[in-house]
Amino acid sequence: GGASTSQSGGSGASAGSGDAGAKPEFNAAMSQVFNPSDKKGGILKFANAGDWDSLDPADTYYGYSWNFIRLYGRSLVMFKPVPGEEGTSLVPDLAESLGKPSDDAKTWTYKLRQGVKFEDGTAITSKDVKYGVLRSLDKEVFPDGYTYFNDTLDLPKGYKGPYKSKGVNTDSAIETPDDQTIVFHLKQPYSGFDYFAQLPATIPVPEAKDTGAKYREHVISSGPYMFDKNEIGKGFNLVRNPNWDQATDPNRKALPDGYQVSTNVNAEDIDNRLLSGDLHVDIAGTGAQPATLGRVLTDPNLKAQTDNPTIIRLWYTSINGNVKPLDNIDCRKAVEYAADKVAYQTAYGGELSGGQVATSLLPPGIPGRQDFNLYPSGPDNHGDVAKAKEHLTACGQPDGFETNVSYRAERPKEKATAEALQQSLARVGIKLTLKPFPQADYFALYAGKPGYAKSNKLGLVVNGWGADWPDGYGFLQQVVDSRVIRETGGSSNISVRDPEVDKLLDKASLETDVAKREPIWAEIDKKVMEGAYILPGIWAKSLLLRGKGATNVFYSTPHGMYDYLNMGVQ
Amino acid sequence: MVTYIIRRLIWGVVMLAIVSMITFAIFFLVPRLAGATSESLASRYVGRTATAEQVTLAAEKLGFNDPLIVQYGRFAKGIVAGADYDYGPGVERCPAPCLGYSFLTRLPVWPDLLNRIPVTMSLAAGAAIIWLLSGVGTGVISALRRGSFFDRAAMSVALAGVSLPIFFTGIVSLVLFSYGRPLAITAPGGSYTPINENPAMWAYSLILPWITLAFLYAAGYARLTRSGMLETMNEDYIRTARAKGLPERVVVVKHGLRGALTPIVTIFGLDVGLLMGGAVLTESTFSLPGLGKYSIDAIVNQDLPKVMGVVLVTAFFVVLANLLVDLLYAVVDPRVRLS
Amino acid sequence: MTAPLDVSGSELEVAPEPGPVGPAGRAIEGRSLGQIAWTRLKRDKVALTGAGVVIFLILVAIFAPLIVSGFGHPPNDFNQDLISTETLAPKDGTGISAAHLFGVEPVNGRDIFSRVVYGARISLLIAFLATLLSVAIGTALGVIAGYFGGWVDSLISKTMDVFLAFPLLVFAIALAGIVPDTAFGLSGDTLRVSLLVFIIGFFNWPYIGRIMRGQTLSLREREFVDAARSLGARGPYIIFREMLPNLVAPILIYATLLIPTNILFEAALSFLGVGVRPPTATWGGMISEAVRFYSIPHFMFFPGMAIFVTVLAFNLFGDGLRDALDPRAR
Amino acid sequence: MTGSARPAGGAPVPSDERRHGFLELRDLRIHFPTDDGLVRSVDGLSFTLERGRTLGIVGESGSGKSVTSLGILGLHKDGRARISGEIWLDGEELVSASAEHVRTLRGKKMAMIFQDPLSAMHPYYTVGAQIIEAYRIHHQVSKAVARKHAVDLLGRVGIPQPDRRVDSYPHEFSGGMRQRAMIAMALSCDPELLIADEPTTALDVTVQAQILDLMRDLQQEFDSALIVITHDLGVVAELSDDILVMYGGKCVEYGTAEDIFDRPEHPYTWGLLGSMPRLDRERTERLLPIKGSPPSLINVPSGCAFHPRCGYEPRTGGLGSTEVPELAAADGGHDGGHLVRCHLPREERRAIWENEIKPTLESA
Amino acid sequence: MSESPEPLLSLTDVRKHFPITKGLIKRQVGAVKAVDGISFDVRRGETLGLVGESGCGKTTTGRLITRLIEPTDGRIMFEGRDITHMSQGDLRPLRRDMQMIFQDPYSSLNPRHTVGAIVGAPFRIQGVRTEHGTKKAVQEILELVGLNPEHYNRYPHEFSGGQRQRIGIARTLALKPKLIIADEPVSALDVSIQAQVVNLLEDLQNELDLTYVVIAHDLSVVRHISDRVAVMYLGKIVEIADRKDLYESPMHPYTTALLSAVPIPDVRRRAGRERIRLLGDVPSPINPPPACRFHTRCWKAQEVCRTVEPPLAELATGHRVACHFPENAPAGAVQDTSGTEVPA
Ligand SMILES: Nc1ncnc2c1ncn2[C@@H]1O[C@H](COP(=O)(O)OP(=O)(O)OP(=O)(O)O)[C@@H](O)[C@H]1O
Ligand SMILES: Nc1ncnc2c1ncn2[C@@H]1O[C@H](COP(=O)(O)OP(=O)(O)OP(=O)(O)O)[C@@H](O)[C@H]1O
Ligand SMILES: [Mg+2]
Ligand SMILES: [Mg+2]
Repeated sequence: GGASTSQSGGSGASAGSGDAGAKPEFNAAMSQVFNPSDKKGGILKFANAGDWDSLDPADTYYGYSWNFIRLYGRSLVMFKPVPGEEGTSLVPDLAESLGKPSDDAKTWTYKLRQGVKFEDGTAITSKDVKYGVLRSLDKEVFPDGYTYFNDTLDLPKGYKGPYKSKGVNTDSAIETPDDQTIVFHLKQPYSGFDYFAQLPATIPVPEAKDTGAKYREHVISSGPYMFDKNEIGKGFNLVRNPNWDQATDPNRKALPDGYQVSTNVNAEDIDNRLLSGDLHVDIAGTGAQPATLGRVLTDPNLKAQTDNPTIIRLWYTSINGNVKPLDNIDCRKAVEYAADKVAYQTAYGGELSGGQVATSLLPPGIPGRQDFNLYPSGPDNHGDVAKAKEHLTACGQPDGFETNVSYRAERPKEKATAEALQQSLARVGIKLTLKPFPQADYFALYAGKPGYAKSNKLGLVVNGWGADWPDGYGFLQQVVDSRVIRETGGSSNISVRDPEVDKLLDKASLETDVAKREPIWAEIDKKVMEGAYILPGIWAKSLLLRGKGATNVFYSTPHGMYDYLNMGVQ
Repeated sequence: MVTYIIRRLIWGVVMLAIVSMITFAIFFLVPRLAGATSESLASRYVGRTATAEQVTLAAEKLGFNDPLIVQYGRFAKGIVAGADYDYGPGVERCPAPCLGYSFLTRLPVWPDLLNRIPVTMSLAAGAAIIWLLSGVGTGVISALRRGSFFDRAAMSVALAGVSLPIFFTGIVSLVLFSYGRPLAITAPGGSYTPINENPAMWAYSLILPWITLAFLYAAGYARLTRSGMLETMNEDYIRTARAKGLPERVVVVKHGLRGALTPIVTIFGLDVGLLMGGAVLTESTFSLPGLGKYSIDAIVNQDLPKVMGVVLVTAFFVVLANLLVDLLYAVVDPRVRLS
Repeated sequence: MTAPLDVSGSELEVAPEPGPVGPAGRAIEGRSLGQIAWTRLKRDKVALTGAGVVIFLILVAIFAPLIVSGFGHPPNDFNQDLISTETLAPKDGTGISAAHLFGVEPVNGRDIFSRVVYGARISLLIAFLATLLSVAIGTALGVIAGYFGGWVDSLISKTMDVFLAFPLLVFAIALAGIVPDTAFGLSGDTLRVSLLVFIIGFFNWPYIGRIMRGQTLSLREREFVDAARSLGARGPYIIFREMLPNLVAPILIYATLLIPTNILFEAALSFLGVGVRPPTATWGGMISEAVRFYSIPHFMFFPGMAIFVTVLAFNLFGDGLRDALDPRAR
Repeated sequence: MTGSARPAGGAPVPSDERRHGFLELRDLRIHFPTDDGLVRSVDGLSFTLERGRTLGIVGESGSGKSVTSLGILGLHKDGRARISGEIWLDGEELVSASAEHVRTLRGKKMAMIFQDPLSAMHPYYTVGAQIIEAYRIHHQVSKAVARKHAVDLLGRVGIPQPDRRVDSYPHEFSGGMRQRAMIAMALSCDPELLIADEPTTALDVTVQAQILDLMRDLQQEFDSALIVITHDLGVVAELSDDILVMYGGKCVEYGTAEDIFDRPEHPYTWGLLGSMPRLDRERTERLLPIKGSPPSLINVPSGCAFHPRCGYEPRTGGLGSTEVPELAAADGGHDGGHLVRCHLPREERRAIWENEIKPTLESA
Repeated sequence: MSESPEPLLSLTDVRKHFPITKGLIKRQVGAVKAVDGISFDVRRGETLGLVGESGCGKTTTGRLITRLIEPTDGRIMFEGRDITHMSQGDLRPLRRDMQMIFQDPYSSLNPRHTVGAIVGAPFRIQGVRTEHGTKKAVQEILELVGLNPEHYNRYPHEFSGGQRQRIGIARTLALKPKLIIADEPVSALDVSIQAQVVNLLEDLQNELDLTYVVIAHDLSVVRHISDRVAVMYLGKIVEIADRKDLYESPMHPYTTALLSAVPIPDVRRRAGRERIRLLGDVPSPINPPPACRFHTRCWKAQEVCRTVEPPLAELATGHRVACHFPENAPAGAVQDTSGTEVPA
């Protein structure tokens, strides 16, 4: 249950109980706002060890980007910027209220707020929102992003987005009866459409200013901040958008005068600068580097500067039934039992920075989830060697067998995981050979390509998955639906080929009743675990470093990191 | 002279063409030999949830269905004649030399490279000045005081210098002088500031990479200069200079160093040329957004146009450095005739 | 244009000194240049130390399994009981003890000593083989270019130019990254080692090729080649019997100095993650992992020192060898 | 032109204050410690040379000729060489003088012409620049003045169009012109002592003749003391007043040119004369070579360094291989200026020359 | 010296032009006319001396005769066989009869081979089997040239210059050649050693019935060793005659100048000698002066010398000269090529 009721980000009421929130302690920003403040001014300094996929709302698919984009773009709705469970609820942003569904939930209507303007002062209309959604459909120009709208909107046949299908009437999908109203028509009923409406694709884009693939270089702001200088690969600055009006925006405080974002910064250094107060936020939000752990966890003062949330993400290993002898369920079960979960956990960063040992697919935080453990791995979680041997015998491989384990070469944690599996499975005679593949091709060419995986005997595939938003369908569909597996490669689901699971998924998506729908997620979870198609590793946690000098810091559950919307400078 | 330069330039262009062909072939053929189809290749460059239809589209758009020759031809044509680029709302002309568009971001590669070159150039130039001065200086003094304590000490350090992997020295220096130090003598990388923005910050952000890189090279140059000086100081013309009654300082600097410097200048030119293509290890150790880091990123992402671009730029600098060195040689050494 | 290690031909010959032999002078044994060089080398304590370390390292590499089994910690075995599951660091900071001489790695507690010892195998094996490959290709092509001249020379020289214009490391990374896991009938470490040997050796040959070409050109001008030709000797005789013996010294020097370069190259590739596949231990790979744990310095220190000492020893020995074979450089 | 060359014995010089010659070497020893042992390149050399006279030094390769000349110029000072003895130049002792002082004398008071002018000139500077440099070190003059001086000098040594050639690089000159330029450089400060180390060895005969003429003329013009080092007796005969024959780092015979050519007394000198085919004599059927090869300067043969090659060694009664002979006055020298280092009795030497050697040289 | 009917070696108008190339396609822009039309015979058993200044083409001539380089033009006959363009394969057997001694005793011996290997190389290369094995044969030859046969296993660097030259000579003798081309065999040696080698060459000639072509620039050595002497200037022979004729009554001004330039080791005569001093150096063989190549340095040169090339004419028995105004010529022997002869 959500603990903090006093801190409702939306209303702007805060600052009162400042004392409790300002005291730095471990997990101080988990369920309440840490260091609340309404002080305006200052520059917030963000750093990113990597680089953005894209700043364009149509093209970006990184979690931190969806978190950050709200500073310069307003989608129709958004997650409520408050700590705790309440943060997973949706609130209107550009729209006046949440979506109004038709009875059959196939038509969704939103009314825009009055007086919202782009950075150049022109008023934002429903056409701009429609245009933003339509252009995001062009997967040639914006290959990276999600396809929720492509898949669900009732588009004219062969529609390829506003660039290629110029002048095509798209009213069958989106109607804009007036400048303030926008109506979405779906092919099938979908009760969770508000989740779609919070996607960056509903951020308005003025057609006249659209430069397609180059729009990312200067996104026209609809939020409180706009781009000043943007050097791709190095970083950018945001300054106040003079045409943003606080009156139109109940969610944002817009405290700092600007943002300074550096990209491609040395990850080790980000940690050091966060701790020293030279930097406010590690934008990637994935937590402390291993080198920092020792330092932070052994020093109570530094530990007080950290938060340790569980994230809706599962690190797991696919057990590929296409590869002999893993086609035999007992061999798969032997793997489930033999794996040393503690080693798995350590490989990912240990108890705090890695995660908690997972016993099934669904991470805590997904509605409907149930806790169960089909393959207890011994008293210390180091694996149950005896049970594993039993199953090996049942499988007809009493002395074990040989197979390969693949992982992404660029990811040290996955490498450590593969090594850990190699060690722990060796105890029961299962000999693993490590097969690293380049990250870029991991799913497209190797592990995600069934033919390749089979002929190269990739018995185990180190893998991971996080939901786009906290919801069973969003979490499970891509990883357990056997129909997403493509012979040409590229699928995330590598091992789960169970018709019953597919049936359950279909059943759930037709079920409009939430109360009936949610138990199905747990049922699927059980089915997959019974089939031993997946070896769950850990439910991810991260050890977030709270930058010194930042105000209004709290952990945002839907984003899995600190909320970037309302931070300020002390 | 002019014909010489023209001839060299023609050869340089031929060389770039060969380099680009080989690069293209490696990146094109190896995955295909490993069994990739144009679709599976395209699926690298679309999101993970892309549908089969989108993958086919991407393969078509990226031209993966064409044969090798056609794809290379398109690339080469872009360099020579520029290319048209569909950025969505319209078509834009990417003027020659158009190094193509990133498979991943669909943005032209050339501006990216232009962005990165100053970084690499700053790194290379600064380090080069440091190592040239310190390396040659040390080498000269060592040669003159052969066998002295200074000589032994300097040569031991130099030997250590050439024996240490640069990524190791780089990390150690970062840990010692930067990470979390209150008096960090440098920004630890990633915080590169262009010189025209803030020269002080520029130098501050580069000082550690400079020194680390320069240390490696200075060590080599000190050894090289020392042996070169020992050799030239044995030349007959040094004896002549002494016989004229020149003070030792003049003999050493004007006659000895001048003679020993020629091969050093040659190597220097080539080293800087190669560095201009990106000091891969240094840039990745210090997270400098230069060409070297760019090339690594491009390779990791299998972004062929980016790889081609950075390889060509590197080869271009090497070819250019070669030419300059040869011209310089003719200037430095009057005996050399360019033909 | 000079390659990093330039050894020009004439330097390697004994300068025409007044012969030490008078008709009635002391009788001197028939000493070959090699023997003379050996006498010189024997006096060079520093080079001998280098040679000693080199031999020691080679022995360590060969007998790695024996050495490691003595301590009972195979290089890939986890010792997670020594690791804190919170900080991932060894519980007592380093894990250094009588059982773990160099301590243990964070995360999985593998014995650093064993891994460093095993790393020597990969490092030396790849460096040696790659050097062999470079020297073989470089010598063959360099000698052919220098001896035959004309268009053969042009072709080979231009090829070397092209090779030298390639950003080596970039190529190495690219190739090592995209070559599939099983190829050419090889797989696993054998394939990776062969691949690395090929990449390092193949991209390095132009340096030695240039030197060999220069040496051959200058040897070709020497009158003893004319003498052989005037006796009716054919190409192969001249190349193999007359020229090659004179190229042995530069080849030897260059090879010894190329080995440390290749060790560094291999370390760099492993550091960048395109070396031999884990969990096989390599020094570069260990450093690359240690970077993430820079706050646990012993993890980086031992493999770093291993590279340093190895490369230094080879350099010392190489320098000494050059001095011994090339009296003028002293 | 004062007095003739004064002989000076290898014996310790009397301590009384006597006038030194313009150039006087006393018991000069230059040794090099090397890995293989101590090289006694010059081992007790003494001679005197006055202004206006020419001394020719002949000897085999490695007999210490060049080391001697470099020693006089003080060019061994900062090297590994061990130098002892005395070098007096115009009343100053140079061995004990500071290196800096000797440097100021170099180029101005004493200058040197080297054997191989191509390698002895810096390849990167023009001939003019190298002469100008030499001049301006010792004279505080402007560049223009020095340049004019250089052009004059080049003209003087017979280089055509000196005002243009002054800007040429050494490699643009032919061998003869290079040697002329080298001479011009040496003469740039009117040195009083000029040492020419094999000035013509690298040149063709016709060019050699030109250079020899030039040197003779210049010496007369400048009235300097000249040392010509060569292994060619013909060249020595063309230029020298006195001749010093070196063998194994020591002077084995010293005398006027006439002494050496007409009345040589040392078996080595005889050997030299006998092994040389001569155009001015009838062709002999056979040359009379010296057997064996030059001695190692590390293991100098005991006793007389020449004894292993000497055909008359048996006649010394074993003395040759055990005792180093003294440099003593020869039989027929003018005012005792002819010195020989040989164990053979004077009369016997004379007899051998007259009866055995001379006839064979002039036979046929 | 009796003239045998057929000369051992005969060169007719032999030329060697080394091309000078330029540009991308190696366009020939000129040529070094190193040897530019020379003709002479070498008779069995005689020694022909070849003198001339540096760069005049002596070495090139030697290398042409031994076919180390391919002639551009002309004809070379050896023992009556035309070897001008013979393939290296066909030449191989002939090479036994024709050997070369090289100038530089340091570079002509492979430093990595033992004396035994060097002197034994001819046997190996030519595939000759000797009665008592190669080693025995080599040791015999070593003895012949005055070296200690026990030095068989030593390396060249252990020998002095003179000894090295003996090794080089031993190598040429291994296959008992008929003709030996000696390119400056003694010029790298000390005077005292020169005599040893010269004597050795003479002794060997007597013992083994050898024919020599001796190339040298030292006129006195050439006089000592040769029966006939050819004087070269800029790729051409300007005078060829018996030794005595050439040295006592040289006809070409260049020969005269050469002879008078030799320094004489005679103190008394140095004042009284009349000398002829040539000015300047030998011109470049790339652009040799037209017509008579010596006219630029000749004190007797007339207009005709610049326009008409004088033929190498036999002005006295066995004495051929290429000059319009020869000295010491028997009266009437001068061919009047110009009609404006001015007495010397
Ligand atoms: N710096 C040195 N170190 C060691 N030995 C030396 C050095 N300089 C000269 N020598 C030796 O001293 C001896 C005399 O050399 P020097 O050059 O004087 O001979 P030279 O008479 O001039 O001979 P040449 O006629 O060949 O010029 C030689 O044996 C030489 O090797
Ligand atoms: N391979 C070659 N390529 C081009 N030019 C050459 C070549 N060999 C010789 N020459 C030129 O031919 C001319 C004659 O050379 P050659 O070596 O025959 O002269 P030489 O009379 O032997 O001179 P020296 O007395 O210096 O040995 C010289 O100008 C030389 O530079
Ligand atoms: Mg000398
Ligand atoms: Mg020659």
